[in-house]
Order: sequence, then structure tokens, then C-alpha cells
Amino acid sequence: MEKLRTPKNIFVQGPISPIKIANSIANHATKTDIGGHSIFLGQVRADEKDGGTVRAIAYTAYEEMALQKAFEIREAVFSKYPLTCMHIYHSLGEVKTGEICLFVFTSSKHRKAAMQACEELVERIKAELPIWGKELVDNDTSVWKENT
Amino acid sequence: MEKLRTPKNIFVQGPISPIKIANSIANHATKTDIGGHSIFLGQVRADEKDGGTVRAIAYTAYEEMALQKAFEIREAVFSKYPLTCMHIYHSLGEVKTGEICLFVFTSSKHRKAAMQACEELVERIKAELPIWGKELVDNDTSVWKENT
Amino acid sequence: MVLTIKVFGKISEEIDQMEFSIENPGNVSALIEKLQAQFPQIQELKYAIAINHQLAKPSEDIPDGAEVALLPPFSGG
Amino acid sequence: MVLTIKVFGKISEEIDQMEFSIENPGNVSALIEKLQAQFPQIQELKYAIAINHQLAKPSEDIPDGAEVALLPPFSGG
Repeated sequence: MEKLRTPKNIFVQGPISPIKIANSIANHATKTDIGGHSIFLGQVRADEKDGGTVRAIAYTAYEEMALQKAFEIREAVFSKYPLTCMHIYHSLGEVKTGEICLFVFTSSKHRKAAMQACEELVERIKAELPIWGKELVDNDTSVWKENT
Repeated sequence: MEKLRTPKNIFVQGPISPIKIANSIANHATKTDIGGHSIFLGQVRADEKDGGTVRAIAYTAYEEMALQKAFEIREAVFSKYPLTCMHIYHSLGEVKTGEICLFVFTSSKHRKAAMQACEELVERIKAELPIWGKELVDNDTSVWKENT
Repeated sequence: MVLTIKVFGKISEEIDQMEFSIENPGNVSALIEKLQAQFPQIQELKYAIAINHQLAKPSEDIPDGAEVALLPPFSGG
Repeated sequence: MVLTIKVFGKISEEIDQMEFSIENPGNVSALIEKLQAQFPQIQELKYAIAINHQLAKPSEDIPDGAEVALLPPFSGG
């Protein structure tokens, strides 16, 4: 199902639907050596800004570099933890508040590897992938996000 | 959506379907103060046993005590982490290999709280809830599981 | 007074019943002694005792009318 | 030789273009100096420079034909 050393696209146009997540989970029912899945989902918040409320985030990326980096991160995490599967999806374009913009999914025989790998992936994705989110405020202004 | 101090049923008869998980995720789209969801899924493994392979786990529980304990754990984790939502589901009865038997779902404004709370919940559920899994082997024998 | 004891998992399978009645011996360690005599097949098995849905220590008294349960090691999840 | 520089996020918005051309000044710190002169509106902004999809240090040489990009702080996820 999963092969190492094959760069894969992580980008999804628009939000990531709960159905996509359900299908991704269901696809692992045939992998009967898996005992635990860990999933992280990033959801767009309706934060308050000067003069308005965030209604969506518009994501752009330096796609070639992001895919190259995602591949490096993927390889590093696969070699650090005994994982069966790993999936990363990130939105591009507009994602409204309440919608999902990031989906990280790890699976392993025992739970610890999946949980630790998922957390490490989320941190590295946020810190290392050249992706930018522009918060669109409901008074027609916008604010570039910055990960801390 | 979520209220503290309301004991709730955590038990589901048979496996937890990916559609149930998708619906649970979709139900949070209206909670626009959530920035991150963390999910753990336990899946039944086809482990090799003396003379056969596990084909399912049959779960039983001391239900009244498990619900009381789950409530205590829930309260403790809610007071330790700034969570928006928390959901716990565990199967009773037969769950086949490749199917989901545990679904833990935490949501918070910032990702760390959701991830840490989810991990803590999983550990406490496994250690403290009076639930028993009997591995059904395909040669018609069975083995009582024991969490380590 | 007579206690009704709930039994789960492997212990229930070994003694082939989901619950049984026993004269209240007063506290947890006395109960364990009594169980070991009555059910030699569980002498080697690990189990905890819950009183009214809480795990009990060996020195703990068992109130009459309490809900007592024998719990083999948990294996949820 | 002339470099084509890709520009992203807030920097792209400030200079109002997705890419532009500039004479290769040899290394990263020389490039930054040149950019600060050419685009005063980005002088106060934080950005990193990538050469061929890898983050570059100030002392790093810029090979002719390299793919160079200006990257404001990341905010994925």
C-alpha cells in the first residue's frame, strides 16, 4: 500500500473533507498488522482580528520545494519509527473557518510509534514546509499568518 | 456541544465504522474556535498465536464501573488541558481484524493540548477501564489479551 | 451477610459463572483467602477486586450490600 | 548572468509580483543587499532564501541557473 522512496503529492485543492478522511481510514482495514492509527487534523479558526473575524484562510505554497521537503521529512520519520503507513495532506486555496486544512495520518503495529510520529510530522510540517496562509477577514482585509 | 459533568456512554456494539468517525469530525465544523483535532484509533491485529491467527477480538466490560471510570478520566483530562471537545468510544462484542475497536477524539484551540490530551486518554483508557479482549483464533481456540 | 460477586473475563471463564454468592468475610484480604479455597482454578491468576466500582486495597473493609467484582488484568483498546 | 527569483506570500504581495529577474551578485548576502536596495518595501520583512529548494546560508554561492526563491515565515497547517 505504502512504498518508501516515492515522492507523493500532499496538496489538495480546497478543504479536506471528512469523507476523504473516512475513506483513508477504511483503506487500512486490509492492513491487519496495524494496531493503532494516529490522526491530526488542522481546522481553520474564526480568530478575531482588528475590525473583523477570520472567515477563511487562503493557502499558497512553493510547491516543488514543499514536496521535496515533505519527502525528506517522510523518509526521516519512516526511518526513525516502525511505521506501517504515513499520509500527509495539506490544502491549497481557500479553506473556510470550521473546515480542515491539514490531515496527518500514521499507522503502526503498536500505538506509541504512530502517536509519536504523528506529532513529530505535524511539528515539522508547520516549521519546514514552504506554505503560507493568508487569513481573510470578514471586513475584506487580510493578515498573513506566521507559525510560532 | 460538549458539556462537562455529564456521564456519557462510551460503548458501541461491534466495530466503530469510518463513517461514524467522519460524522464525528464533520460535527465539529460549527465549532470555529477549534484549531486542531487529535484522533487515536485502535485496530484489531491478525497476530500469530500457537496454531493459528487472530481473526477477531470479543470485548466485554464491567460497564457500570467502566463508565464511572471513563467519567473520572474525562473530568481529570478536561481540567488538565484547555480542550474544546473530547469523545471516547470503545467497542463491545466481536470486532474483526482490520476493524476499529477504540476511537479517542480531542479538539482544542491550539494543537498541543489536543495531542497531549489524546495520548494521555489512550494510556489511561488502556490502563484503567475494566474492559477485556478475548482474541479469537482461527483454529477455534482463544486467548485473553493483557495490556502491558 | 451474603455478598453477590460479579466476575469478568478469564476468571469468569475459569469458574464458569458471571456472578456467585459468598458470605461476607469482612475485608478484601479475607475475601481473597476464601476465594482461593473455594476456586482453586483461579489461585494462579491475577485479579483485582473492586468495591462499588472502585479498586480496593487488601485491608479495605467490605460493607454489607456492596457491589464486589473480580477483575482480571484489563485489556481494552 | 541573470537569475529568476520566485517570490511568495507577503513578500510577493509587497512587491506585487510572483517572480522577477536580477543580475546574479554571486552569493546570498550580496543578493540580500541588492534586494534591499531594489525593494525598500521589504527591508523590514523577514524572509529566507532558498537555492534549488534548499534553505541557503548568507555565505552560500549562487550557481548560475539556480532556482532562487524568497520565502517569508512559513504558516502552513
